[in-house]
Amino acid sequence: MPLLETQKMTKDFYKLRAVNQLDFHVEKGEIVAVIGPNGSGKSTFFNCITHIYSATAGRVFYQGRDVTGLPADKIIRQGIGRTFQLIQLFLEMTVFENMLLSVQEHRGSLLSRLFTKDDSEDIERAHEILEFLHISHLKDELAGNLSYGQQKLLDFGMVLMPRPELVLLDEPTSGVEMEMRERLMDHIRELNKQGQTFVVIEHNMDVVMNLCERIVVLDYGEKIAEGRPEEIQTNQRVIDAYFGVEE
Amino acid sequence: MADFIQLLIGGVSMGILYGVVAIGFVLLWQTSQTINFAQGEFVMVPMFLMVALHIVLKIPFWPAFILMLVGSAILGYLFERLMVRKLLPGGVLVIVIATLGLSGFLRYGIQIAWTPQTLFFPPLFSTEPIRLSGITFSPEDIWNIVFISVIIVVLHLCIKRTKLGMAMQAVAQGRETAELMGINVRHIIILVFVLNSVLAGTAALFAAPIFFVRYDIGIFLGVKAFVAAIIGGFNQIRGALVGGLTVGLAETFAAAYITTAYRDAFVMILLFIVLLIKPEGMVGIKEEAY
Amino acid sequence: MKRWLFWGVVIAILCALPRFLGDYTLYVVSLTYVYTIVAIGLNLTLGYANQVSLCHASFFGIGAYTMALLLAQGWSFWLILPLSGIFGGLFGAVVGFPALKWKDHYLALITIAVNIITFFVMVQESWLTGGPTGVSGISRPSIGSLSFASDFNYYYLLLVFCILAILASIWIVNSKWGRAFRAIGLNELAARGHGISSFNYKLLAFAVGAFFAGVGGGLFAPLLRYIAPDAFTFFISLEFLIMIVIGGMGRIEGPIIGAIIVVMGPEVLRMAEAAYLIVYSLMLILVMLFMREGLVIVLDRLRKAIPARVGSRE
Amino acid sequence: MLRKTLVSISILSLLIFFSSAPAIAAEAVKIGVVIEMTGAAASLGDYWTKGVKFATKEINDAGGILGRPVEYKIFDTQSKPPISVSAVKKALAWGPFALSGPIYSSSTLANMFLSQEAKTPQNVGSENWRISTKGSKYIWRCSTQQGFEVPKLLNFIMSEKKPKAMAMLHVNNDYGIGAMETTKKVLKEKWNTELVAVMATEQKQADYSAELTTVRRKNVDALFIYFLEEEAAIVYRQIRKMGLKLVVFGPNSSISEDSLRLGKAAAEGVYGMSGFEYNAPEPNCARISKWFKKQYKEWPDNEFMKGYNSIYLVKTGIEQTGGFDKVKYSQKMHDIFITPKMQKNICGGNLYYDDVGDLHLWDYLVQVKWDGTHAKPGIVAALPPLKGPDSNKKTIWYEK
Repeated sequence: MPLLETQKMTKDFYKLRAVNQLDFHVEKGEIVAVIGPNGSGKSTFFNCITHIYSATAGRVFYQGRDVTGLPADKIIRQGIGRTFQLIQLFLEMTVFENMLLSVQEHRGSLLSRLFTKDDSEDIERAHEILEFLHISHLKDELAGNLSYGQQKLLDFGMVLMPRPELVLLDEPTSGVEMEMRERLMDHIRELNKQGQTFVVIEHNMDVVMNLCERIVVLDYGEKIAEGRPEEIQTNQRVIDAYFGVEE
Repeated sequence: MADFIQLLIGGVSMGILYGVVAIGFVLLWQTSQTINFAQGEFVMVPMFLMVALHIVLKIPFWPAFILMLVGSAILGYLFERLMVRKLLPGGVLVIVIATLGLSGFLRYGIQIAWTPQTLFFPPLFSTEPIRLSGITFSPEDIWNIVFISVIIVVLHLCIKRTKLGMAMQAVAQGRETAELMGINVRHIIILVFVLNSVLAGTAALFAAPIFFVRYDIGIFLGVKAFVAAIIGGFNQIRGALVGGLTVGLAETFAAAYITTAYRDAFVMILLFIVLLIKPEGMVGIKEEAY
Repeated sequence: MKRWLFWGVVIAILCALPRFLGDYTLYVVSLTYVYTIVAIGLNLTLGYANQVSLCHASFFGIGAYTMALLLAQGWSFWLILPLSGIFGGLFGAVVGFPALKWKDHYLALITIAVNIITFFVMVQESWLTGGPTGVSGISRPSIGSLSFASDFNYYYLLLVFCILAILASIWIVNSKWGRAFRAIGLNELAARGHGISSFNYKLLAFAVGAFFAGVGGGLFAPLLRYIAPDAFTFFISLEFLIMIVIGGMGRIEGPIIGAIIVVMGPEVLRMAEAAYLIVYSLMLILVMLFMREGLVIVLDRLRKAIPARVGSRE
Repeated sequence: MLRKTLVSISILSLLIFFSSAPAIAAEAVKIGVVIEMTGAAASLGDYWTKGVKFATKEINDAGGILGRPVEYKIFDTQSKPPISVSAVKKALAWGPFALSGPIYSSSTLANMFLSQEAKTPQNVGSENWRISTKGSKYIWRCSTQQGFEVPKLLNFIMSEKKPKAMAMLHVNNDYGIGAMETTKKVLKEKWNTELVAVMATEQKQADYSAELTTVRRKNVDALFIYFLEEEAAIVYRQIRKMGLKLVVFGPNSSISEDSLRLGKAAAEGVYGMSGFEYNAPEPNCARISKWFKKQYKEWPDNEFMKGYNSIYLVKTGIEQTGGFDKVKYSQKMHDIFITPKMQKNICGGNLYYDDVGDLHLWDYLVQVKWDGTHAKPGIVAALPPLKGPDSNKKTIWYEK
């Protein structure tokens, strides 16, 4: 049973079809890359999985359960973590508040959240993650005052906070400097070894080729290829899609 | 049937007044994201201006009317220059509060400086009834509808056809793009504010004989026009007009056929329905999500 | 420690205040407490969760009518007061539903519509609400032999509830709820992306804000001893809005400062006789022009300035 | 420096805030005028205060009340009940002998218990019947309450005009709804008939085609309108514009100067009733109206007379008790028949105050006349009060 599976996922924006009949699956413990030219529907696909957009058609299964149509926050709380292409942070809150916010809804009842304070375990974990990402000295800074790269790291850190089983990362390394990129990749591999599953949208082919075991290529919302990195590198349809047929 | 047409005339003659005031909301919203809660006062002040010029100072009608429009224009200009320009960066709520303050300032200003009493303004057209097979109406109703329609059509054509109108549209589409096109956005915005208050001044002329000239009429007109603008569509001049007519007709027909007691509440229920089914308004265009 | 001392002194002054106030000023201060409670509610809804509500006067009114009508049925004040809050809160949750779909000026308008409709119900359904003449002869509560019937005693009751409301709002703001409210208000997409339910927290923001307003209403009715629909119009909602914007949105002190300015401002300005409303309107404009974050920033500056001076002397 | 400024600012603000505290008791008879200076009823409040002003001047010029001058101070209610409560509190803190106003019934209902507790006479311009049921011994009305006004008016219309179908338009507030309730009751109990249509309308409503179409559809031949001044004038215009031929009648607001000034020719033929008319055959109303006309270049609204009377009532009460005891004043001023002989300047002729402070006086039935430039109330008859010594007198007809 795949960890996440979509069947015939379709999304129309007015008359434009952004995602077309997409069948997709991730097994537990995999690192899968979703690649494709700009506008090929990668981010829209992520947004349909997590119900930020309502899909026009198709179904989503997580751990074998049909989660189609569940509210976005509920899907997230099933154990899926995700980042957005444009970094989404709470800019007028401190880095540390951001970290704690990302985990607070994952445990306890609604009412208990009025009366209980943050778990010491969560606070510790937030410290650890910030430490690892080299931004712990900024923990009391407003998120809006961080540089782009730092915000990107914070975003990544927030996704890790609730220990999601499946992590959807939308361009995790863009705008991150070389050294940190390596660290990030190492960390993803490390987490993967511990059993976490990753789906990554990525433009940087180095990252894709080094990190991922399986690659799915989208073009105009359709899956045009799927396979191991070396298979994809030589796939003619992929090359056409990226560089244009006429060339 | 006679009753129906009678109600139609009543509803339309009110609705078109709401509509013309609502156009001001639309103009300001489009070009500068301003919600002007003092819009009603922009009608009230010219009313008093007209009384002052025409009745108190006994200036003949047309010169008085022109002077009144000039006065309105100055009001609009100062509004943009002294308030909106500084407030815009603060967001919608800041503008809402400040224009509420402005509304109070103008209202109580008129009351203290002049009078809390309601003043008479002579009808522009004859009010003698004309009978036509069971329907009775007065030239006042008909001429009001005709004249305001003409003004709106002219305005619409100006915006769609003239160079200046095109520039206004461009600013409404997006400031940066308009600037890149070589349009002086500042000037266009000032122009729109002046246009808004001149339009309100014109509405004041038609409204004065019907509502009479009272210092607190602005709240009433402002709220009605605001609702009309939302119902019709906040991003379309046409929308404001359709909204105004809808509000006018809904009020009249609900009062005639359902109950008068909830007259104003019906309009609000209508507002709910429109927002539920078509949040962008009846003829509004869906704004891009961003 | 120092902070406790400071607040102790403030509360002591507030407790001693009635001895020095005339009947009228006492009433104005009492009214300020009531409005503070409502403004705190609006501050949670709008200031923190960024959900525009222009119908807080409706919630306020529902609380007040609950109190007035059930008191007339012989119920106990102490039982009705929580009910006032709960009824207000439930209605608030219902009003919150449109907020799931709309925001900003659309939501503002919808809530205005709600306010206008509830006003009409208060006026029209006289079998329930007493119609436009309202309900009079509302009694004040007592505990055992301690009666709050006099303005003097009722002042203390209001003071206690006002302090409770402030403490409650501090609690909520610092709880996970408060953080979630701010999250929803700042960036709904990010909030949903981290599992924060916009459904739950938007409705909660309305319900909690309306709960405060309802409690405020429940305290308002016995203060005035008379209520009528006129006290709950859309313009009263605007006054609440003005309170928190002038005071400072999304700040604990905001609604307190705002209520003081809005309730006492006109009364103090009455010095200027007829012109006082003009001066008041002008003040609104000026604050928006030059102090957009609200008067709370004056307080912030003072806070910064005073310790600095004390420090320099030591 | 900063501290100094802070201290001085706080002292200053304290001073401003507390300067409203009771002043040192002066000789003057203080009257707190709690009135609608702003808001929806501002124009009425304006007339009222002009009446207060004139009465005060007149009394002071004539040597005051028992030798003491009258002093008044205005407290604005903003036409809002909650504000009226604070206004009355503020007025009472000033230490007045009596209060004058407010006009809006909802405001009076909100604040009347304060004057009752403070045992301070309050002379109000409100007409809603509920005020009399609250048991206050410190409320006096300056106009006929609806419970007496409506039956009187209906008496005339039903017996003289004999309408086949009567409809009522009323403003959707305490004023209009109170009258509507009374009308329904009186028609049912006394005339065994019903209104064919009752329609509530909004304040500031400008289009009545819906209501008037219904009126036309139901073949209504007598229309009872219970509106504030401006709306009454707007309805007259629309009735005329729709060419409806029917008997239109209403309370004093519908024929008051403000309605006529705005309604102009359209108001012609409207019947109304008022205890205070500037051209009534009653010398005091005529006298002060002439003064008003000279002063302000127009005829006064009847709120002017009511405001004027609110001060003279205080004078009467004090003179009748011979001192400044408010409790004695209250006892004396109930079940009292005030004649011009007793108080020569008071308006309205013989005034009878019953045991709940309701005013009973001769009301003038008027029909509006149009002389080409002005609409004027033409006095048709004087109707005797329903209670008091004059209640058994006959209607006096001036024209028929």
